[in-house]
Amino acid sequence: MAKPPTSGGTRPGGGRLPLARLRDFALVPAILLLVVVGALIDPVFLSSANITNVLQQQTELALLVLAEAIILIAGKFDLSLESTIGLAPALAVALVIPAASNGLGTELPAGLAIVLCLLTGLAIGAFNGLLILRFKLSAFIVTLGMLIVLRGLQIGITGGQNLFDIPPSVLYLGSAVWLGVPASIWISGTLFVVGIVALGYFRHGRSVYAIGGNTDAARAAGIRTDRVVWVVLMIGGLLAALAGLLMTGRLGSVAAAQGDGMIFTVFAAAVIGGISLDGGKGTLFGALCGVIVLGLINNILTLAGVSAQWIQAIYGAIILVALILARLTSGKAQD
Amino acid sequence: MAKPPTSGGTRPGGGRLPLARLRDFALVPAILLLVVVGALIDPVFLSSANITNVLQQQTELALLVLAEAIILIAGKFDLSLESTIGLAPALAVALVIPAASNGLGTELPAGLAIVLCLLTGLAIGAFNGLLILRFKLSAFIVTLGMLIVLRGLQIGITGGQNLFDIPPSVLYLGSAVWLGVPASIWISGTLFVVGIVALGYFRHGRSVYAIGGNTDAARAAGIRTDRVVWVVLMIGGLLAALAGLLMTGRLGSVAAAQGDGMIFTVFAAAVIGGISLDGGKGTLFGALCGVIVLGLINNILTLAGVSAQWIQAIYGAIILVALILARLTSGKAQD
Amino acid sequence: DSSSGGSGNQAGSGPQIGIDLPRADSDFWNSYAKYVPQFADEYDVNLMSPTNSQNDVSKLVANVQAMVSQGAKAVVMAPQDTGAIASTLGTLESRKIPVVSVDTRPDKGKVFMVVRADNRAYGQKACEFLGEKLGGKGKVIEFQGSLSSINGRDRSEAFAECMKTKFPEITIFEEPTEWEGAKAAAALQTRLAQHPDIKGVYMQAGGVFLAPTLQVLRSKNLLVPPTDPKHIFIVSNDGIPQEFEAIRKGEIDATVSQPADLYAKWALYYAKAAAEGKTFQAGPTDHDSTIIDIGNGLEDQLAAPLVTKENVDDPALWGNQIGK
Amino acid sequence: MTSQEQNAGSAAGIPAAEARDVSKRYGATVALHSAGIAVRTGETHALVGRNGAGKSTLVSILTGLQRPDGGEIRFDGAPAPALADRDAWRQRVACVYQKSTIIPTLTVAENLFLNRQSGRGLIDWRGLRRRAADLLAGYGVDVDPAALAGSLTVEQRQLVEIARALSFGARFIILDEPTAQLDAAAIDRLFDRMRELQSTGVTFLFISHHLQEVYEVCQRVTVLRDARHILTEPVEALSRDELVAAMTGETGRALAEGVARPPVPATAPVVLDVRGLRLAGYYDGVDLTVRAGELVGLIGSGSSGKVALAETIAGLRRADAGTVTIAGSNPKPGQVPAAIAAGLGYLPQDRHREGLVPLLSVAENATMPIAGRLGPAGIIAPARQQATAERMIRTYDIKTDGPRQPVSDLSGGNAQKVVLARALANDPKALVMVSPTAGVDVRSKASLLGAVNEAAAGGAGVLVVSDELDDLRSCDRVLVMFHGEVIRDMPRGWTDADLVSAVEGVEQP
Ligand SMILES: Nc1ncnc2c1ncn2[C@@H]1O[C@H](COP(=O)(O)OP(=O)(O)OP(=O)(O)O)[C@@H](O)[C@H]1O
Ligand SMILES: Nc1ncnc2c1ncn2[C@@H]1O[C@H](COP(=O)(O)OP(=O)(O)OP(=O)(O)O)[C@@H](O)[C@H]1O
Ligand SMILES: [Mg+2]
Ligand SMILES: [Mg+2]
Repeated sequence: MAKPPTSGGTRPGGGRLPLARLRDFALVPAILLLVVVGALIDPVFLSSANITNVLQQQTELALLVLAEAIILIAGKFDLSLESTIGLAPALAVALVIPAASNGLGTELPAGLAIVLCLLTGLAIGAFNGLLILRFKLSAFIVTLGMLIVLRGLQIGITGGQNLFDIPPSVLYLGSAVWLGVPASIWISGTLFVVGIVALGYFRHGRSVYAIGGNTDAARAAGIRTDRVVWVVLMIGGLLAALAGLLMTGRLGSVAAAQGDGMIFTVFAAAVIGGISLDGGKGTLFGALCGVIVLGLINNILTLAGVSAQWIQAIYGAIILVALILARLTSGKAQD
Repeated sequence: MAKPPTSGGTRPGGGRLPLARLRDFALVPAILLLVVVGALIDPVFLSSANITNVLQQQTELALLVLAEAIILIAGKFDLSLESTIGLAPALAVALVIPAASNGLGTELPAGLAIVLCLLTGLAIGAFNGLLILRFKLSAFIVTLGMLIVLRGLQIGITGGQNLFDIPPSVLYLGSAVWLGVPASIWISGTLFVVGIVALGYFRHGRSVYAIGGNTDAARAAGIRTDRVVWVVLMIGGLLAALAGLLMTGRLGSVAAAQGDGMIFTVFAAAVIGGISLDGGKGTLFGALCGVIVLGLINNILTLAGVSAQWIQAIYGAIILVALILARLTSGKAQD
Repeated sequence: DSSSGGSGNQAGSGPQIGIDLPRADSDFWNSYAKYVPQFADEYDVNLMSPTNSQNDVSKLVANVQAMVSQGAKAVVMAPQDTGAIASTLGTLESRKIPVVSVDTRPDKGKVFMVVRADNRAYGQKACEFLGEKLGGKGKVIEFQGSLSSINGRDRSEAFAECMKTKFPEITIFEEPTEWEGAKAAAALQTRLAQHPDIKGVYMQAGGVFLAPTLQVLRSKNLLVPPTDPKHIFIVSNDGIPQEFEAIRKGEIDATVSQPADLYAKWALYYAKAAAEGKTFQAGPTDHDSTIIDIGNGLEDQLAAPLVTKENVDDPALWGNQIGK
Repeated sequence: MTSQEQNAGSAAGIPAAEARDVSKRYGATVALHSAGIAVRTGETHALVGRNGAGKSTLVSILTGLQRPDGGEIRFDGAPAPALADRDAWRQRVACVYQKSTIIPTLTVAENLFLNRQSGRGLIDWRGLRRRAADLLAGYGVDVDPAALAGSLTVEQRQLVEIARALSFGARFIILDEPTAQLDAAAIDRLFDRMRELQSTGVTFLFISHHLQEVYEVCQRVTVLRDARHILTEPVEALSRDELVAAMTGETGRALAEGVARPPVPATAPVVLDVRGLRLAGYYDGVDLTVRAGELVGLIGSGSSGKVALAETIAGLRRADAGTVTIAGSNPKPGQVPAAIAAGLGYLPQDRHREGLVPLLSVAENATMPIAGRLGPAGIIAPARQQATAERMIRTYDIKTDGPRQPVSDLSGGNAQKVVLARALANDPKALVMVSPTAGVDVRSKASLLGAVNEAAAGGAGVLVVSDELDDLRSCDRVLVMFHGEVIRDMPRGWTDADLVSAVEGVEQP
């Protein structure tokens, strides 16, 4: 052999893993720094109430990022998540509430609402999968179209109204508190743990990385690539619907614009967290860190009372810098 | 020879070019169909006033699509165009109007406003290029960040207010009528012709295709790939700024949300028009057809009096179907 | 000339009237949309099918251009972006097509009549109510709309001005929300952690902020009757049925009812009158309001009552009529 | 520089191209360490070395794509032009790179005249196509100038690249592994073309892992090892073994010489049975059997359909008619997992495209088909995966930091061993391998073929699909495919000439 295979020159001979692992923890110092800054700006920052708030406010974003991260790792794309988070609960609620409350008049049993919501998400993911896998369309294009269609459907179904008359079952998950911590935090946290374990230690989870890394190789190695990607897209829709449930419960209504514009933040969080848009790269733990970083920045800007006029520019600039740092520190600085 | 060059099996050996040409005209039947449908729905559709309106309403979108199409052909991505179309005129106007009218207080000569606006667009493109080419960041990521930052900057500069007190020079281009046709139609039309000729018949234009098709090969052929891509990104910013000028002139003010959400439509039009997101493929004529198709659909839905409640869903569904058809007819049905 | 074949539900005879709805994603505007055909019937207006500009001024311009092509003799619109409509108003004026603007007052360009309640009055009324309830001191959080909305800005400015002059000891936290409930909920949570002694909430749009606010307060066990010292006083804005319901339950204390029914009613009335060539003068009207001259036209300033527990069941309120 | 000056230079014995003391580092990797080469005018010079020896790096420096960290490049005795002056470089040196520099979305004509479609002003497309047709005709290349380059075959693309390279007037041409993707007939045509050009005074630098090609077309050879220049000699002064020793730094015979193997008993069970298989456009009516312990070769030209056949057996394609029986069972057609479950091991054609997931570790790549067996309920127990992978690394002598190293860091030969380990991971009863040694240096080739022989000795039935005669030497018999049909079944003892003419479809007397 020409020379020891230490190409890249950044990693010491044997210790391949520690560094790869380290990269997963790349955002931890940033999070610590933000915590210190937050504490300096306002002592309230460290109060358990505030920390709980920050986490709870990020739960829906976290679930969307979880969904998008898995989809990106599989080498695909889903822009329509931001519409699913609104349409899935809207449709479910409209199916169970009376027409007088802007329902569709079907008045199905209220207990079914949660199931209907999750099924809607699943169905959207399945439909995306159908177009992407059977018709071999680009995921970007399909989900861009779906983003517009699904939002339009929500407006059509609800007549553009916010839905207020939400059955308690639908509100429960987003508003309950378990052991002193909001249920939504438990749920998102658990799902992230499940995701991390599944993608790290299960055959099917690893196959998601293989598919994103090289679909042809994965297929030749006996992975049912289409089936796995399809399942991933359906899980994505399911998670977005669950996020919609949590948001509905937290805000007490389904806004007609629920989730509108969120997809940009979802991508920002995923990329800051080290997920590659080329597929096959990044970890869910990193993605979670990305979500937390954005949540902390938001909270600190609010606590610091940054002027409303400049808050968006400052927030954007911080995101841009974070994106650049994430790209530069994640090894190869290549497109 | 191992095999005659008929891989793919769809095209006859020699007549390659005619078919490639035909593909450019793929949308022409769709446009004709829409015209017939429009005329049947309402005779007003064919009135010159209505046709002029449709075209004028699409001029700004057309310029953004022109910019995005060139950037996509070069194998890059620019999401920030939708913010440039607002920020560039806002900044230029704020620099020339008095502080009392929400200006920045610099009160530069009003005659400079157009130049300032175009320079802003150019500078944004150059900055994107710096990050993408010098720092080797992904274009998607950079321009996603810039999308947020530039919108934030506009809100910061204007305090979120619409700017009303627009100098007449800025209003001129978007509102003037030359030879009975709005100036903006002349301008966009001319720029498309310039673009089509430049990309079709000039060496530098062809190098954009070469770069998008295979950057390494283009570099090996002596094309200064970085420089060309940089210029393309700057032209993109410039065109977006010009679109901002036209929109400002047409609407008589710079809205704080000018261009917000437009990027989805821009991509839809470009892709429907046959531009590939993978780079190196598609023509500006096709992109223009995509813009016209969307404009006609919009106009027909309005004239047909489709219910406000469902118009967005219907519009979205039509776009989705158009995207799918565009993908299926554009030869390879592959991602 | 209704023979031009314009589509739509021409209920009545006479000149065609075009109407554009500003958005389909807010309860207030949807209520307005429901009243439009009802009053069109009542006044026998030859109404074209309403278009919707989805809060996008360039769509509004396109819609108006289409209406004019289809033969509209008067146009009712609600330009949410009051500057960007100037050139369109100029075109319409040159074609002698009168315009009735609902809810907003265009900055430039000729209008026949503005039908609008006074948004500054909303902020003022909210401020006075809260100031009084809080006894002139304490902390108040205000959910502003979007900085780019004129109505939002009017409310914010009037609220701030009134607080500064009348209740200088009240601290206000102004939260920009882009009209998003999620942003309001996040801000409320954060502020309550930072300042547990917040005693008042002013939300500029009940349709968007009501449910999230109640949800946050409920989770913090702060939804208590006004007699409880922990009670937080809430003033809302819009007058949708859900707000009335919350007032009855004692969850919020007041709202300013923005008269969606009157907006639709008088907009159509003035549009028809304009198309028929009638004119109006500044001065008091026969329906409890005043017409003022605003330079580029007239404005009928409709009454916007403050609704509290005392008058929440008044059947005249639009929020009590809808859905019945 | 005019050609007269060039000729004057060569007359004085000055090399056509020369690299002196060239060094190049990529991060911590030294790709070239004070290496040099001198190519005499008019000769065909071979450059050989193991994977990663630095050959392609030297090429990119000789063609002005990379700036060396140290050292200098001279053409005909004069210093090389500035890096930015691409046209000047292209007049001195033309290159067909290891990676294709054809732009698939543009026409052949435009590819030929890329970045010089016109002087100034508008491009005359019709004239361009005519010029392209003339150019192609001048080099005897039968390709439609108006065709999209993406629709060409590998060989056609390469010819277009050569024609383009020559059209700049350069008299020095570099070919970096041009034969790696060509079948035997195409290689012969390429060599004919090279000899023709050489007779007109063109100088070649030729890179290949096929040493017999070096002896076939080259006059002198330079060996690189570990980024250093080892030797430059006339080819006839160097035996094959000496050449291999120079490349590997080890002495001793390194080549698999078609190891003698005991004959497979007729009673051995059939592990792979293909009956009447048909796939429209690729092959028709194919029957073949492989017995346990048997090593069967399958050869054919580029359009023979042999790779499609292998892919069908592996479940990557679905046949229109016919059956595939693996170790007695009929897996569901078109399903790779079913084939694997039935006991098939498969080594795909192109390790970069279908073989490896570059970002994943050696362990994960190698254990991919057996991931289900590494723990209960679909769990992958990391310790078991590591242990399995370490055993594979030992068995197949894979040079790596450890099971956790990403395969993208491995050299070509070692990466190929990972793919082989993967194919053998489930102890297959039948093993199908496509081009198992493509682009792998001699040393790695020998150990790869050794591993295949061992698998056969262990009782697996092996089907080796390859154009490389070296891969087929130890086979018990070799099947020849021609235009989608198996036309010959040649037992051991064939001669190279027999086999090559069979592949060409020439009837044997
Ligand atoms: N772009 C690059 N970045 C970093 N290292 C590189 C790069 N290209 C080559 N190398 C390093 O340079 C060394 C020489 O690579 P090179 O491609 O020249 O080998 P080669 O002799 O052409 O091998 P092969 O026979 O496989 O083509 C390799 O070991 C590799 O580590
Ligand atoms: N960009 C790169 N960064 C780091 N190492 C590289 C890079 N490119 C190539 N290498 C290394 O260079 C060596 C050989 O590179 P190369 O890509 O030429 O091999 P290969 O393509 O696998 O082999 P072959 O082309 O002969 O089939 C390997 O060790 C490979 O890991
Ligand atoms: Mg190589
Ligand atoms: Mg090489």
